[in-house]
Amino acid sequence: MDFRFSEIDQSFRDGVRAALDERSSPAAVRAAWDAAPGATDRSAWEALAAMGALDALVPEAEGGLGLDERSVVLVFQEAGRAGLPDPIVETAAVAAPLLGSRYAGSGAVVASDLGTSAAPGTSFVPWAADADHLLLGGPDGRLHLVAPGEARLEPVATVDGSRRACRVEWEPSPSSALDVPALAVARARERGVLAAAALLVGLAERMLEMTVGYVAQREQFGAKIGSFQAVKHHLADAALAQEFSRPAVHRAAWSLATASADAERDVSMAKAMASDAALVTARAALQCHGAIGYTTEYDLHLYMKRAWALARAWGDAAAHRRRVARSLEM
Amino acid sequence: MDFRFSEIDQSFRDGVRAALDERSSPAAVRAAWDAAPGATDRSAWEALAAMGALDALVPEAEGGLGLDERSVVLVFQEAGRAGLPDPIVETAAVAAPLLGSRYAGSGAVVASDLGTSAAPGTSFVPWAADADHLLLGGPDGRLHLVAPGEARLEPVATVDGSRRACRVEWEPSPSSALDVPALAVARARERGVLAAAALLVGLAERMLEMTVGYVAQREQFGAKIGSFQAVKHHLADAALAQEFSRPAVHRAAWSLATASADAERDVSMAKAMASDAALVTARAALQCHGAIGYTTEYDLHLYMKRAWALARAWGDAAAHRRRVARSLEM
Amino acid sequence: MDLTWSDEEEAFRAEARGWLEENLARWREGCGGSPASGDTAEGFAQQRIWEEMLFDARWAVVSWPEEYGGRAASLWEWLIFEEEYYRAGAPQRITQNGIFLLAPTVFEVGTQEQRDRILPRMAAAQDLWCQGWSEPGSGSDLASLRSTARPVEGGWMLDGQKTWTTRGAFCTHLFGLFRSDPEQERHRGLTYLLVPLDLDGITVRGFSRLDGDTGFAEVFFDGVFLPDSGPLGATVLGEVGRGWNVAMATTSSERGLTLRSPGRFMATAERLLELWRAVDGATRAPHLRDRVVDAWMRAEAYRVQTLAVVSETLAGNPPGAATSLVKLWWSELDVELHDLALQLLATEAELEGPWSKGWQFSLSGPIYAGTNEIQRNITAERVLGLPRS
Amino acid sequence: MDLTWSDEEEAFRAEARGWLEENLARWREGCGGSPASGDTAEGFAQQRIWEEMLFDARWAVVSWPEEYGGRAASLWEWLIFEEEYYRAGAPQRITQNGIFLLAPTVFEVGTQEQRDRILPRMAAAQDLWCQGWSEPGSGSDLASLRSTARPVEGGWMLDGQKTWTTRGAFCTHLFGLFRSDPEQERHRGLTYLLVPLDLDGITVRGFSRLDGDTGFAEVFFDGVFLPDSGPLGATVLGEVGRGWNVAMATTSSERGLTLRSPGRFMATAERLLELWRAVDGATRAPHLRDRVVDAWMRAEAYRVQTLAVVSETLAGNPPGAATSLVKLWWSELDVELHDLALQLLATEAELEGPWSKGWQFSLSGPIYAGTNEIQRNITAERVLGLPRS
Repeated sequence: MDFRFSEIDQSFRDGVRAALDERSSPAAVRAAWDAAPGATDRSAWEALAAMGALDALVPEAEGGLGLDERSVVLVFQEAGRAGLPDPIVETAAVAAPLLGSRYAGSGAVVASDLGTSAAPGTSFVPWAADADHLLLGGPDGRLHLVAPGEARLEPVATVDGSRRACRVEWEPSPSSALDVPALAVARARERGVLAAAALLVGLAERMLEMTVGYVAQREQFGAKIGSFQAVKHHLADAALAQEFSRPAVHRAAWSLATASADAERDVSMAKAMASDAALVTARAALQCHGAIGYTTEYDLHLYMKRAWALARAWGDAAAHRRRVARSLEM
Repeated sequence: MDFRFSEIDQSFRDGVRAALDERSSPAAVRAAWDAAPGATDRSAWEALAAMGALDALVPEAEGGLGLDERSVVLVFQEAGRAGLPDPIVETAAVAAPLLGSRYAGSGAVVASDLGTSAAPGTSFVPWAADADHLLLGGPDGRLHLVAPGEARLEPVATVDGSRRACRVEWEPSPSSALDVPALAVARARERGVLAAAALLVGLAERMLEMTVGYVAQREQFGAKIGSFQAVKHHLADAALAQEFSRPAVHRAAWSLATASADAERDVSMAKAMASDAALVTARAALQCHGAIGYTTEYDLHLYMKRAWALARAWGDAAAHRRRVARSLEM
Repeated sequence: MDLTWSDEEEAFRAEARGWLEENLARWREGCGGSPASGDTAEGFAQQRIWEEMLFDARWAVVSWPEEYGGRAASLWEWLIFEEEYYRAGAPQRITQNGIFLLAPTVFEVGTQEQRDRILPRMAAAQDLWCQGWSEPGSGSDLASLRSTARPVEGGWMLDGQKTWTTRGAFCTHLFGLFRSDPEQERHRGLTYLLVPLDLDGITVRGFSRLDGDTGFAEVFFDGVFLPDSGPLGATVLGEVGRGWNVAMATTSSERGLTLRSPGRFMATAERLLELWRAVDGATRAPHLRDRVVDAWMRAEAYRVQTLAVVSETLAGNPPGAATSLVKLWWSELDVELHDLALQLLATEAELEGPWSKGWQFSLSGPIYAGTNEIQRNITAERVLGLPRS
Repeated sequence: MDLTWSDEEEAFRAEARGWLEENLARWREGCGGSPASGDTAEGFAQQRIWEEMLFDARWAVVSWPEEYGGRAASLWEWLIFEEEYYRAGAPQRITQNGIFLLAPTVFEVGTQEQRDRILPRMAAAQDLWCQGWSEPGSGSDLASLRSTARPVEGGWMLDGQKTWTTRGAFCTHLFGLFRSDPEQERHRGLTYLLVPLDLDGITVRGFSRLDGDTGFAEVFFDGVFLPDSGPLGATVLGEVGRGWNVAMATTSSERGLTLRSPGRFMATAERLLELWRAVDGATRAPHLRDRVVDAWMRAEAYRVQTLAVVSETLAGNPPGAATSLVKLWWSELDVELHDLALQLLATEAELEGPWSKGWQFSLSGPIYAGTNEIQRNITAERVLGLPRS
């Protein structure tokens, strides 16, 4: 029993953090809101590709790093903390291990509707505006890999403009269908959920840090507002939700990596708790910032809106609690 | 449109408050915990009887005051505030108007299982230990008026010892069955719910007042604890819940009195909100008192435990929200 | 106790409902079917037209005297109008800072000339007023404000900066607090001024609210000469140096009845019920039913509590500090109503739309007009009597 | 990262489970089937027998060295034992203030003689320790305490009053803080003393907790002579005048791992699931399902978080101020678990029973061992680094 990350995992995480601090800065995230379709800056993405982060879950024999979920959960956390405006969940957690050698080394951007297609016909595809490939659930129940050129993409306005979502019209064809076993698809979905949960952990940490920094310097009534008990307690509540959801996410990574019998339950618990913690943190962060946080000129909203989106994508907390309930025979 | 109580209603309320301040003091409530069955002090009850409060809803022609729910809701509120350890809901709101001239002027104590018999076989009868009559729901679906001597009463321990509850074994007989129309029974139940809601309003007020008094004098860390923002916000939350549930209870009294088409919905809304407000207040009161509130030597528990009991009797908040949901066609 | 509306009140309601139904449809048509947000230049212009329609039919300011464009409606009728207004789905009023925040103060402390000149133009949306209170360093702690008004020959010299000025980029006038006596501190030495935004030296820069609309502005004053008197009469409202007290009258309206009447939240609650039925909540979201019912009850309870408050107010007992409870109630209710809607929409909540927009707007409720932390302090100290810290 | 238990740990678990199952049944039988609450005289006496059984089988203090009656178990094994202990439905330990609060301090700052004399008798429930910290005027603000220990020839003269002393009416010894230097204030000049309760001049008066059990006591000291040394060795623990620092070691254990391990809340959560199934919650209380699942997850999350904390602790990184988060978590979780059970029981919740008793007990969690308001301050100031007020 040792619930710590290996030195290698940690140094991988440190490398990713350093790269994203530089290339997925608030200014870079902000730029993604306004870029024309296909014209986003890819330097953060390319740095991740160069570090092997996108291929990390692809077996070594197929050209990847051959790591498992334990080793990459921190990478997703960092992507969340940086507000990375790219589909790292869809690409690194879902598509790359499914596609194996077809993906490895490509550094391609893969968008997918797996996290948003709750009901057929209502779905939209986050990140589709800049994707190299679209991984889509077909009406035939199979997964399809579609080139953007073969589909009709129409940008759609979402609350988080950097999610760059589109409505996508496309025709499934025998050649677009992926030949992967159902079990692999199921596992890919679980990985998507886990990765989204990890991003939420990172987003929550970022929002809390920004807010701590703000309230420690902002003065009203002749005192730092961070010295007021009400502000302290809002932020303590956020810290509390994070302190106990973070290990749940890390544990779910272990459960998936070791194919635990409880893996589905653990992944759902992770996503439910991480979603709630991120939403609680977002509320506390906004309230403690006050009006300054309520403008798009300040950076908080970049992370808050991503948290809102990811809390509901890949199944919201209620959906995942339902799955936990089933596992508990309730 | 005028949502104020008449001068007469208010002076009735003032009279009741004065009587109960004297006769249903904390010491009197405490004494009710320990009295032998049938040996409780009845001076508060007799004062209410003498004022006509118990017969208030009985028509004048049958020997009562002929008032309606609007005029007595404040009386129930006062009974709550005083923690009156007697079945005023069951007697004055339910039995007296059902029994009419059979009850009027008697000053009898009537216990009933109408507020606790959610499921047959599991019920217990609050206040049965000292009752002159038992108003019981029979297995035949009718109401029965049973003399305690004709039933087997076994005291049962409840969280609020002053509720003086018993398990009751009894045999329905044609002579015990009450000959009242179903509509009158239904209305009596609504009155029971409304009166319980009003008691909760009074209990919540009492707990908040006690707590405000305590935190305004208790010092820790060199300051009155009522000056700490966390304490202020707990009590502001209690005040908030009370401020908006109280008018809902008063409105429900009007709806019942005027046989509004929305009366059931309004009564359920009143009970749901008053239950929640009393529970929120109880939590805040206990937490702000700290350890001193956590002993039976201090008076807070007398009111808190009554609030716990009444929040669940006559339908808990969830049950009443279900009824509101039905009226909203949800 | 009598909770029935009189025949006259019912007739008033019917008239309002009929007019709103017909004219809202007409106005929407004129806007090409879907009017833009009032916090954008396009939407603001559209809503000026709407305000003119309201004014022409004497619905703009129902509670005002007829001479200023009102109907001398009672508080009860005002409440009824608000219910009908939001029930009809009419837009939030671009004139609201004028008619609900400035106007009560003008009625209370203004001169006859100020009333006569300011109010009719405000009611007709000829002048559009924004509030100049907050500054970069003075949000919750308004009394720390630093914008100055230096008395000069024939008027005032204004310097400083206001910010978070709602719809400031589209308004014509600003009412605000300025420090007129540099020797005095905090609540003392402030003056309440009425400032046309087209004066030399004023720069207005609009900026985006959370939802991306240009709902805020910064207003910079750089050696602005404000004459003692202008087309609207004296530019000082109330007494020089007593601006804090004058402003507090406004603050108390803002927290109280007039800014956020129950009608608005009842309408949102009803729309939430419609959404519940539309998405088949009973089947798809049984875990939310309790909360949806509770939110509806909270909106209804606000309506009922308002009946009690208005009854007491008319009997000479206005609510005082208890308005802090009202602000807590509606602001937190509004967040809950929208949160529930987004949960019902699930993944679709991410798409821009009325509920996601309303959600973002609702989040400002616990912040503006005195944060809810401050409102809880006020409740504890002034309603419950707890000691100040 | 490796979250599997070793074969040895699994064997340890199996042994504990087997022993507890068999012996709990035996002990319960000896108590006539249903033991009384450990906070009553009768129940306390019954639980002394239970403690002796634990001690005889070396389950009383598994993590202690063998010489003091333990098994030198690892922190992991201790966690496993706690899980099994509460899973089996065993009673809350009447020795807990001794073994979880005093003992860690004795291990850390006690003399060899104190360890050798105090610990084995504590483990065997021969001496039963209560905590003498709070006073009528000193609850959250412990440093304001006023009970005094005046140095006299050969010992100390104790005067003053302690209160809210858990199970004080049934214990034999008290560990507590006394002001030994009247010239010094607050945290300075306090001494940590070990006091037999049978000394002349000590009066112990039991009083009732919220649930009516005599779980509390007041302890009056009226010119009590405490010799420098007694049968258990020196009566001062740690340095004279440094009692605050010595006590803080205990406080930190109280908030941390050892007092309220996850096993207890996992067991309550499992019982809540059993209740859910027993009352057919899926049909009767669908509105509660989400909250019940959430409560179960919070208990499980506490277990998982503890694995992380223990891993770090064993690697030399103990949690420090983050234990304030742990206390917030379990205390608020415990209230929620019991609240949900009472809601499932509906009207029946009013009857006395394990859930209503547990509910009342759970309400003490956010109060004792530093109120949750204080824990949130600590979290904000020492974990997040916000400025002190």
